[in-house]
Amino acid sequence: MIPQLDIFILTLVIVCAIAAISVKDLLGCAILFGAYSFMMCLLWAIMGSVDVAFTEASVGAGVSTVFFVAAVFRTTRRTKD
Amino acid sequence: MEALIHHVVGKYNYWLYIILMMIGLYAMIAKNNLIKKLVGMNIFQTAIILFYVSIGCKKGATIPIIEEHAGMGEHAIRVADYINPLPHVLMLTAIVVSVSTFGVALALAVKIYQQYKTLEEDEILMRLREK
Amino acid sequence: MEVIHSIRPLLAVLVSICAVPLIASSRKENIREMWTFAAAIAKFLIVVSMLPAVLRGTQFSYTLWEFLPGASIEFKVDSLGMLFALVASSLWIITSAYSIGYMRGLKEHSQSRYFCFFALALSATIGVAFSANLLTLYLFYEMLSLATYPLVTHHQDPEARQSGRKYLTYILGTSIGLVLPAMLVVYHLTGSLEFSAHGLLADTTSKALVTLLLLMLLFGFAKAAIMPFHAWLPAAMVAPTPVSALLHAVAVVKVGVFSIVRILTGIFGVGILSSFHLGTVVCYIASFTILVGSLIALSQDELKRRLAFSTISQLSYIVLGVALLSPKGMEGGIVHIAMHAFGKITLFFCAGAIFVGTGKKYISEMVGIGRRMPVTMAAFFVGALSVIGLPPTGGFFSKWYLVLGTLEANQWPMLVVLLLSSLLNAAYFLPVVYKAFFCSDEEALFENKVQEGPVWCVAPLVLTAVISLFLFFYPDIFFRLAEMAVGM
Amino acid sequence: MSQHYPVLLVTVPLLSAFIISGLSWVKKSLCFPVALVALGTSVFCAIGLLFKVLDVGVVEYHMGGWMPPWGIAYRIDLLNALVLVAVSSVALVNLVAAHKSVQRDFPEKKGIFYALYVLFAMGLMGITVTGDVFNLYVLLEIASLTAYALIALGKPDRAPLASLNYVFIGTVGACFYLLGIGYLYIMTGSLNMADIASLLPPIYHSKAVLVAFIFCMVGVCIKMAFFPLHTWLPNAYTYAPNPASSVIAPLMTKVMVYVMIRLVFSVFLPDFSFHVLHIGPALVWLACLAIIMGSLLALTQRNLKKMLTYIIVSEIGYMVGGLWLGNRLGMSGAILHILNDAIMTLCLFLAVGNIAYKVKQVGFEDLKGLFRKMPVTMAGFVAGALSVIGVPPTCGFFSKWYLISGAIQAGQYGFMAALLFSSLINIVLFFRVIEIAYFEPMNPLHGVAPKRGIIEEVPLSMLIPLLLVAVSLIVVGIYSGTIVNHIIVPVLPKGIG
Amino acid sequence: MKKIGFIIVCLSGALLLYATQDFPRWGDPNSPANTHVSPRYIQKTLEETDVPNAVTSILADYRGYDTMFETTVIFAAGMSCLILLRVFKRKEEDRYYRHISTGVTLRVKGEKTIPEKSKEFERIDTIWTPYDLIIKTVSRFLVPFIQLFALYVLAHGHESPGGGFQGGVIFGASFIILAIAFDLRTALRRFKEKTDGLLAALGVFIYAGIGALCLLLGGNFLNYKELARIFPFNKIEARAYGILGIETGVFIAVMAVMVCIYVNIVSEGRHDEGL
Repeated sequence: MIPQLDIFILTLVIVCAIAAISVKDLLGCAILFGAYSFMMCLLWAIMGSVDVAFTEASVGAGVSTVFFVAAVFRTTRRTKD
Repeated sequence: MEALIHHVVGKYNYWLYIILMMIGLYAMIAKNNLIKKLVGMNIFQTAIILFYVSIGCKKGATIPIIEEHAGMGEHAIRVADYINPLPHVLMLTAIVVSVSTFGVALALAVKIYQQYKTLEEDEILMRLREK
Repeated sequence: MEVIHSIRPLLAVLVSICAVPLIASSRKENIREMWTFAAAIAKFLIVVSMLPAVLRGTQFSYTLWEFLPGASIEFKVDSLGMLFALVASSLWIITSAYSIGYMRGLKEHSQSRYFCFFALALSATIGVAFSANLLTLYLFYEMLSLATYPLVTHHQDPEARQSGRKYLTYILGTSIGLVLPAMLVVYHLTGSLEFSAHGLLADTTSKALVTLLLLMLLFGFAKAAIMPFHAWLPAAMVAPTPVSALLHAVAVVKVGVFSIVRILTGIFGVGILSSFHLGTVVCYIASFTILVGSLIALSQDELKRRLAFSTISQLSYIVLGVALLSPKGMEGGIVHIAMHAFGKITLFFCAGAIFVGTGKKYISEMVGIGRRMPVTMAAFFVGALSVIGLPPTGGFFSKWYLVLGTLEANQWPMLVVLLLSSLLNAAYFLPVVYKAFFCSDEEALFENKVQEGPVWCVAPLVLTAVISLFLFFYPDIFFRLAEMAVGM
Repeated sequence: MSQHYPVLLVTVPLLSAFIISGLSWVKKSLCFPVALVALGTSVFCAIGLLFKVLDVGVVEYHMGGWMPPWGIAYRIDLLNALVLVAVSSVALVNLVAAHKSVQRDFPEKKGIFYALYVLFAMGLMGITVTGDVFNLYVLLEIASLTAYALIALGKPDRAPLASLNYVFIGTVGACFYLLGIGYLYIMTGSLNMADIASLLPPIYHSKAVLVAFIFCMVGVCIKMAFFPLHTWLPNAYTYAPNPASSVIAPLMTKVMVYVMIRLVFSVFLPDFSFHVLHIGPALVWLACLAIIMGSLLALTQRNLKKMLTYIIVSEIGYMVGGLWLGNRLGMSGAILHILNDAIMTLCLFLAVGNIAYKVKQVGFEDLKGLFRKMPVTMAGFVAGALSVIGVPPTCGFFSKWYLISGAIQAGQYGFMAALLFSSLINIVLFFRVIEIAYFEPMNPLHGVAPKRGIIEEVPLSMLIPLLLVAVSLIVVGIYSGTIVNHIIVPVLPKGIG
Repeated sequence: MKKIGFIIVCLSGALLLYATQDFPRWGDPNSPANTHVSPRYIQKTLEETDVPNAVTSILADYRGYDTMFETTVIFAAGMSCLILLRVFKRKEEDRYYRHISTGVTLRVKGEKTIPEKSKEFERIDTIWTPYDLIIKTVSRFLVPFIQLFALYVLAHGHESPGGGFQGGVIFGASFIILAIAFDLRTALRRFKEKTDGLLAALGVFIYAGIGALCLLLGGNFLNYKELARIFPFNKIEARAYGILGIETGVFIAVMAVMVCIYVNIVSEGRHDEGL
């Protein structure tokens, strides 16, 4: 694996995480959270754990984002922090 | 100094999982919005998964799918060629657990919203105090 | 001495527990009281059936359950326990008769509950009397405290609530806060809780530890109402009079004293107490209680409260007697358990009879009551004599032995205390009797026609009064038991 | 067949949970009997297992026929067997008692309710029986997840919030545990308890092992609501529906205490826990704090159920303190108290459930005159109360006996004082309740016999379990000597004073 | 709160960093984790289970017991969402219909309805009314392929990444796409709630059932070797086929549960209107 790429993605993951918990809109939070999961999935693919990456791609980036959006749709986008 | 560099290079993604985990923990403690807490919780869990996955890594090894033609018998199969599969299995389970918790927690959040029409913890507590 | 393994002690304890469901389930009053009497008499007979053997120096023992080596649920009938059991079980019969008269006379509510818990309390008392080790004693002690709570709070009114609260706080608080740790420390030190003839802690060297344990146990058994843990007793006088009579003149308080006697003889033992001069400490604590109790009693106008304070001081006689550590004194103290029981219960019965007959509670209202209820007041006079310790009543002997004990242990201060308190007793009892009989017509509150209380009330108190007199002439059996108890 | 008891114990409820949830779409009335049969089977297996272990010693079971450490293995000694019996029978008894109120409160959801209930019990039994640290984590998550759902079914205004807080804190706890075993895995490369225990001693002084220990313990402490981390418990248990709370409250925390004991005994050996790092006294002092604070907080409550939850917090202090006294007596007391406290808590919560079935609310002012209204229930309640206070011959007295003797032997008089203090506070707590139920409304017609026919008790299916438990309080108390000598003392590890 | 949180976070972070010093270097092939237990899996998976993908063989065989409970966790989550959100007795609220040819929207009060399968009216949601031909058509075309891919992932779990779990999620996602592109009612008409619940139970039941079957055949729980007694293949293949069987169970359960959770959250358990 290429350490540069590795580090690049690690930074992206952290950026996404911080963004996801600091954005002031829950729908945006949902999307950023999906992005975070996807970056994480890439990271794991790089580390060679393909099954985990596959699962994360289908679950973390896929279904749980959908659940998230559905919940936001049923509740509210508003958040104070 | 040399040792430090060596140390950093050797351990950096252990450190990064720690940073991620702390981000998640901080969100769970300090955030006021229930859904945000939930996101923090998920980040926390994924950080742990990252930790486990990094345990399993081996330099210069490939994914743990054994080629058929490598032939039977342990002489043909060199362990160092394949990444340690056990942590992956554990983490499949952990991912499933996290998504299950996520689903249940979202359901609870929806119920709470039905009751209080808000997801901000302090506002909810204020409502409760009024009652 | 030989030991007979027999189930009889267990039966003596269980018989009244078994009566509880029958009492609770029986619809008709008469059937209910029939069961009470059956249980009481059965208990008395079982106890008596063991008497001859005990007098012969035999011991009955029965191990119900051993849950730790040295700490088991075990019964042992020795002379001391026999004496106490004899008193309690015989008085239960009389008191049942009395309570029938009293409860029906006042049309009290929920009498079934009353009789059930009465029976429970009695089996707990017998259990304490027959317990062979500290654990068993503690078990039945707690059982007694809880069983008497509904009796004390029988009226279920705010006053009963207050005094019930006080009762539990004092009794349970001390037993859990002081006795339990002390018991565990003893178990940790000696690996056993059996009462042994010359004391479990006999070979303990640390005086500080022994003193601490002694004080914890002495005050821990707050049923003995040693000051400053006495306040529950006057408070508990809100209970119906038969309860006060049996539980606060006989069962509860005597259980407390009995426990203290047990630990002084069985856990610490005469040897270590005298070698560390701890007997004297206990003596001073007791004599303080004696004097202060009597003085407070002087100032009480409500008859039952006066009796309560007199009880407090009388109980400490027993502690004092045993703490003198001289054979005569211990004998006197132990016998005093019986003598005081008969005398004091007579007095309580009288107070109750007066309340039923006239509704009067206060001494100032009883001027000339002798004209109305001569029999009752005569019995009252006898009881008073017995408690003061004047012939011809049984009380005389116990006090006489106590005095001899002080001389034997040449504890002059204690002698002074005894005589002083006797004077005080006379001072707070005799005026009542005097005013009841000899007063001029104009200050008499009752017209001159005899009208006693219900016969169910009067008969028992006459009986107990007669017994107190009788004990003056035939006190032998109790003294035999006491001698054996001291001798062992 | 008997060699399959360990797995049947877990899988029979598991399979029947799926059958129940299927039946809930087809024929609801069958759900309850199936659940009954399933839990009955596991009680049977648990008791059979207990006797087998008493007979032949440690029983092992290898899932899929793979030898540990490659496969997952069950390892049952007397400790698990004892806790298993407690867990399964508590779950069964409470199931019977819950039937009526589930019927009344969730008529169309009862099928799924029973499925979750059985899954919860299954998860706890699995935690108790397993010998693999990761398997323990998965089962822990099953138990917690079902518990979240069951709790959230309570009063709609409070329960979901309480449950969500429980989700957050509980997940953190489980994750800490997961992290801890991750550290163990990176240092030893194994997940099987016995294997880890055999690999650890050479690296006892490694920092990673220390941190692993810390994280496992913190995670378990969060899950068992040990004092500073107890904040989720009172609300969650108070607002849970009674049929659920009366199984969660007795079992969840106790099983977590078991996990702590198991980790100390079988993973990080006592050698490490007590001799390499000397945290015993510190934890005992924390336990004292837990006991005292729990009692004091309970004093401030005006709601019966909430008061009981705080009492649970202080009871947890008993067990943790007893364990960390580090001598045989204290540990025996702690293990015995797992059993006793499960029974006592069950008794009290069943009584509360019965009261709530008739009176709806369990605030103090709602309890007036209950002794006249439902005497049998209150009798059961008093029995439980006496056991918590620690009056002989109820079982509470005997575990307290062992704990205090342990404290004396270890010279930890602070712990002894805390125990006595909490007993005294318990007297106040319970007799306050009893007074209200006994004196109010003050009987205005004093001196007149009470009218008949004001007694209205709950149905027998709720009454009989309560009485059963109340009696078992005494029976267990009487036999506690036997239990300690024959079951608990043999499992205490060697080298403990 | 923020401060306390920050302090706690810093403390535990420092603790973790402190511990990393004793870790073996990242990716070190000789770390205990890589040398103690796992080598056996890599070396023996082919000859013992005939499954080249070590992850799958561990997941479903060596540590299959964990996976059973993992599936149970999913199942429990589905049931929890169901019991938490589902409202069975619905109060009739107004419904909205669109006249297809003109696009006029009308509101029908109370419980009066227009039959679902009427030609000129279609029911629409109150809040969210997707009416986009492209999306509908594309998703209608896409769904079969997604499902096919899901089945492929399931079947090839032995040789390639993936397996029952991932396949199930994808298969469930296909229904979710349907529900989003059209509306909830259309999806639920294709996939009834009762079927859903039964499938969820069935899936996990298959898993545990196979385990119990091995038990009945005399082996230990989940010991697929025993299947060779009743099925026509040798012990090694028996493991492979056993793995396939339980993967199928996982597939069904996960698929059903995903749909269940989504449907209940998006419609607050009323099952009529959704995203």
